[in-house]
Amino acid sequence: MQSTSYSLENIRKDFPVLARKVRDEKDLVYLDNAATTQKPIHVIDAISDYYKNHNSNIHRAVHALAEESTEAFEAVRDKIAKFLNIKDRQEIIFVRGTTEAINLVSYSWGRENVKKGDIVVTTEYEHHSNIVPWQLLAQEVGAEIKYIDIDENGELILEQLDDHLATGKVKLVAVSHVSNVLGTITDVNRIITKCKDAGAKILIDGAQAVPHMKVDIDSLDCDFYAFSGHKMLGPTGVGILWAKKEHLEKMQPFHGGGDMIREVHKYETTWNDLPYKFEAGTPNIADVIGFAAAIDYLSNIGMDNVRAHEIELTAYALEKMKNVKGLTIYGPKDPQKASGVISFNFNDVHPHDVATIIDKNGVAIRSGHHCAQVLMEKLNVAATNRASFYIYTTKEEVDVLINSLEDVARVFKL
Amino acid sequence: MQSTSYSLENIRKDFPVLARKVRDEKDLVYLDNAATTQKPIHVIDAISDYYKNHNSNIHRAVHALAEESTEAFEAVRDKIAKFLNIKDRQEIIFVRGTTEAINLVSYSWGRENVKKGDIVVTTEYEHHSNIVPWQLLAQEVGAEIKYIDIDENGELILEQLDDHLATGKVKLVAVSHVSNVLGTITDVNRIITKCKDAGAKILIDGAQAVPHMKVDIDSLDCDFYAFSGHKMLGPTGVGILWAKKEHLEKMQPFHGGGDMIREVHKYETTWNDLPYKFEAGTPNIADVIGFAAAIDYLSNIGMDNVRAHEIELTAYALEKMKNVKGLTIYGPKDPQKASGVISFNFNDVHPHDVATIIDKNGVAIRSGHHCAQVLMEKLNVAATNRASFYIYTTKEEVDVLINSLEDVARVFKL
Amino acid sequence: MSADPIYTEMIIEYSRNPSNFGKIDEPHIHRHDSNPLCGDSIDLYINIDENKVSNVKFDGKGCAICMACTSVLTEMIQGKTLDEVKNFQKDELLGELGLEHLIKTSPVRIKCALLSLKALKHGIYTFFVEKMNDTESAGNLKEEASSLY
Amino acid sequence: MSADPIYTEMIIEYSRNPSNFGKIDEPHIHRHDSNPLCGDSIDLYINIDENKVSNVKFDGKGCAICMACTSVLTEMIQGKTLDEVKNFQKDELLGELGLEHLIKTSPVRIKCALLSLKALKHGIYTFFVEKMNDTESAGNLKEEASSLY
Ligand SMILES: Cc1ncc(COP(=O)(O)O)c(C=O)c1O
Ligand SMILES: Cc1ncc(COP(=O)(O)O)c(C=O)c1O
Repeated sequence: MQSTSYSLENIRKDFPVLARKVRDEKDLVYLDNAATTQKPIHVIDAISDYYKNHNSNIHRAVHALAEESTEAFEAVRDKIAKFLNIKDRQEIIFVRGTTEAINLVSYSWGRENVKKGDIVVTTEYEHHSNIVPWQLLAQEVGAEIKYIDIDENGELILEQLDDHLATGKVKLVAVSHVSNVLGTITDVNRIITKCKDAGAKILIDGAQAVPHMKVDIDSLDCDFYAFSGHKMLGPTGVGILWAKKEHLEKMQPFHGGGDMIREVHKYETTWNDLPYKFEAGTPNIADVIGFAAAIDYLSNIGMDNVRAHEIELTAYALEKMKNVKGLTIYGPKDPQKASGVISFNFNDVHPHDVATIIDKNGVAIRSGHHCAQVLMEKLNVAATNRASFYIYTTKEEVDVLINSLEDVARVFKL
Repeated sequence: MQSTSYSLENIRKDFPVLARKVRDEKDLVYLDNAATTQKPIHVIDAISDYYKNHNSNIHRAVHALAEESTEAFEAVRDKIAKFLNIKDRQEIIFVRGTTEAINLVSYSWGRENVKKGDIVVTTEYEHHSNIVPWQLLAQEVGAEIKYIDIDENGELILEQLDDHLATGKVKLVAVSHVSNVLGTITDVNRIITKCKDAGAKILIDGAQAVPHMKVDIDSLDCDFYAFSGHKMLGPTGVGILWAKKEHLEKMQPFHGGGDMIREVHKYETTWNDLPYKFEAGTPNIADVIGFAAAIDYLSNIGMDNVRAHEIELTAYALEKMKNVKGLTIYGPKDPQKASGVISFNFNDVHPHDVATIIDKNGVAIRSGHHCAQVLMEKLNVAATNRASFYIYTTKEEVDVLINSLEDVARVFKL
Repeated sequence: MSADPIYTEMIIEYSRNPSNFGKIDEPHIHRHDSNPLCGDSIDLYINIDENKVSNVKFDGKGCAICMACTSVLTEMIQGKTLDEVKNFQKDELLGELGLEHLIKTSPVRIKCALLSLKALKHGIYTFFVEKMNDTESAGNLKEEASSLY
Repeated sequence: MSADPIYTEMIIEYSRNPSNFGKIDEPHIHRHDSNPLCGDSIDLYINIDENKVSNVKFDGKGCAICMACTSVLTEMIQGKTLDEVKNFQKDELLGELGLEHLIKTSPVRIKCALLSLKALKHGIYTFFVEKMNDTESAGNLKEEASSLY
């Protein structure tokens, strides 16, 4: 089945794990892509090749392997700059993932710029990674957290942001570009304009955006942007913090150690240039290099095609789900307004039980709070089921998911 | 050539990169193992296998791949516990490397326990990773850093520790188990006894110890122990912090985010059990699993054999180097007192120039300050050359290194 | 479809109609616990009279496994002495519902099954230490609770 | 062994006997810079008279490449106008010593070669801004310096 302008069949062949049989020889139907995506052979081979042929520590030594490794590593920074339209490669910092990126900002920028009585605004649909670091900060310095609530369509009520900003105390607005539970695409442009007018800084958690749509950081013009490689075909252990140079220059370092220093003396130390000032210690070299293969892979497909495929699949799934009795769907019902994520509950059956039962058919969805307990509280549920799609997901797989709900109905005698 | 009780020849076959030719078809002579070691095919294959057959996010989902991945990931904790004789697996925290491990302690334990006027003791032969985090802490809270100096043999003058402890103000002694420049093995048992008597806590930077000798954390009985996987055959991006549970329980979390929480509410949050409280966000799952293969590989050889091989090689190299005119060797001359690391300078030739010239013969050594500028200042040099050995290093390779110095002499007309 | 090894009639029945569901006002023991991985969340309430469990209730939200196991747990400890409750083992609980296999087959779902037992052990520990001032009887119940997952 | 593409006679000679090695007391421009990766570390001192470089010295510790390049740099800017110095390009410097190939062949050693040029650009920038209050002439020298590696 070819559902978009690229060949789904060819793509699926690039992902070895999609050939896996699980639970008594069932075909794997992997619909947990918002948690982490699968990896094409290109990424897997890039990592192996690095270890088999080039492996060395980077930046300091002059020998052949060190030069090859350093060059390959630094080239990834340029590739990311191009992929996201970042004008200055020195603004790109390698971290472990979105979580570390946000914590870096919360420690190095937050501790300096957020004071007693100040406000950090976040939203009801944030991932814990974009709530807890601000709670820790607020607790430490005596600041306050304020939320932007969501409406019944799972969209942010932006008037509340106006109210918060009107206090004049907002130092930072931290918001996800795409909700990992509802799929809602945040109107970041409007938020950024509002924040600029009010003099508040803005951090965008792009963990669910960069993998699924074209993101142009230069034209966004926010202050901080964070995302994870493992949610976009890349290896685990690689994430990116992008931040405006004017902030990075003023910020204190986060971790102290090798590579981030210029000169260390017994009692004082000076910092290295950007981006190294924020990259202490041996980085995750092999996986950063593997991540480059993921960016190449997505670039070849084209992010517009990635998005088009997800819209098509989501529309298809939503249409089919309409006919299933007892299904509650959370978030936008318009596929244009959301990425390829559908959260739902099925009658009174707990999502954990749904997931366990359909797992027998090889269907891998996520059930639980999705690291978004504030949102669960808002939706007044303990948990939801979440099916999330990616470039290799087919309509047939969506069918298997929906048919599997019949087994749930049978087991629970619905 | 079989230099120890294991077969060097067989071991070398397990490391694909050792077959590499560099710079005009020269055999690679990799003597930069203190920076990072090469990886056996077992480790490379373990990572590939994970991505090809199991890849999933961990801990939360109930589907087949998530269960397999979670089980494989958590089994590594047990393996590490066994390898280092750690009694409680909850005390093992996965981080990116030694640098992150030390910074975690400096933020989560340090900010709470080190106050104005308190002292943190470190040493003249520390890596920047075990100096800069304490400088940052000291600056923030108004504490002081004190050093244990080294003597002319490159060993710590432990009487100075007594003097520091006698002030009654020492909260922490942070010391490396093995110097990454001199190879000196620190008498950690004596230091720990002294610290216990004085009520000071002790952090050991084991980055250069765990890869090279048997380490028994239970019998050491220090407070914190840190090391990196990539210096012991493992992938980049994996490190371990071990800490006594009594500390971990009392410490505030470091990074906030997914997995480290128990319940998140809008304005307050409770923490997950250990070790998860300190593992926020998606960990470097694939590489943690790859690291297990490294531990298996080292366990099969036996750490006593690893150590014996390094002693033999170091003795051999030191003996040969005696006869080279113009060579200055830093650190212990007794191979029993050091790990397989030799730092040297050659006449008046800058180490960078030495390294560049011998690199033409395929010899990869490190030249520079080795992230130990305080030590460079002490030795009164800008930099040194450092050759560091590992399980696959042969005497023939040591010969190539020493013969290459003749080229340096020729170029510099010595 | 062959008989499901987890979702037996009994478990489905308990999940729909949990035993001892409710709350005790001012109980002698109250313990809240939750599963950080999935969000199951329960409150366990116990009254002790003459060293025996005289009343036990729970409320909260959870999956079928969690609800069934908690129900069975409350049934099994009703009327038991503190000592018996203290020594109550997970195998007894799992056995009652035919879920022993979860220990091996599902590292994730076993946590749903044992959440109430964890809360129980912690609750008894706190009771010994705080209400009875008896750390000796409390023993290593806390560690035992923690080690349940 | 074929002629070494880096370690020419000239470079070895300069490394042993650097030009303009020394210090100027109270110079108009003083810039310290170091290479965080290898520890090369130099101080560049410049005096300006009638808008020209009237005196230039350096001291510090570095490898042969760093010492040779810094020597040649000091020779080349001696007597030049501020404008000429401002526009001085890395190719001129590297060309003088036959090291242009380093840009391609050695991302690490190129930093040794350009450390002095970086210090120079930074120094001139600071001179314009702080001593002459002339941010216009300073232009983007600072960015240029940073981008040298
Ligand atoms: C003694 C010592 N400590 C700390 C480190 C830092 O380790 P990493 O770069 O893996 O964080 C190293 C290695 O570079 C080291 O040799
Ligand atoms: C919106 C959002 N933010 C942050 C994260 C955290 O990313 P990571 O676990 O890679 O740090 C995730 C994914 O788990 C996410 O979906």
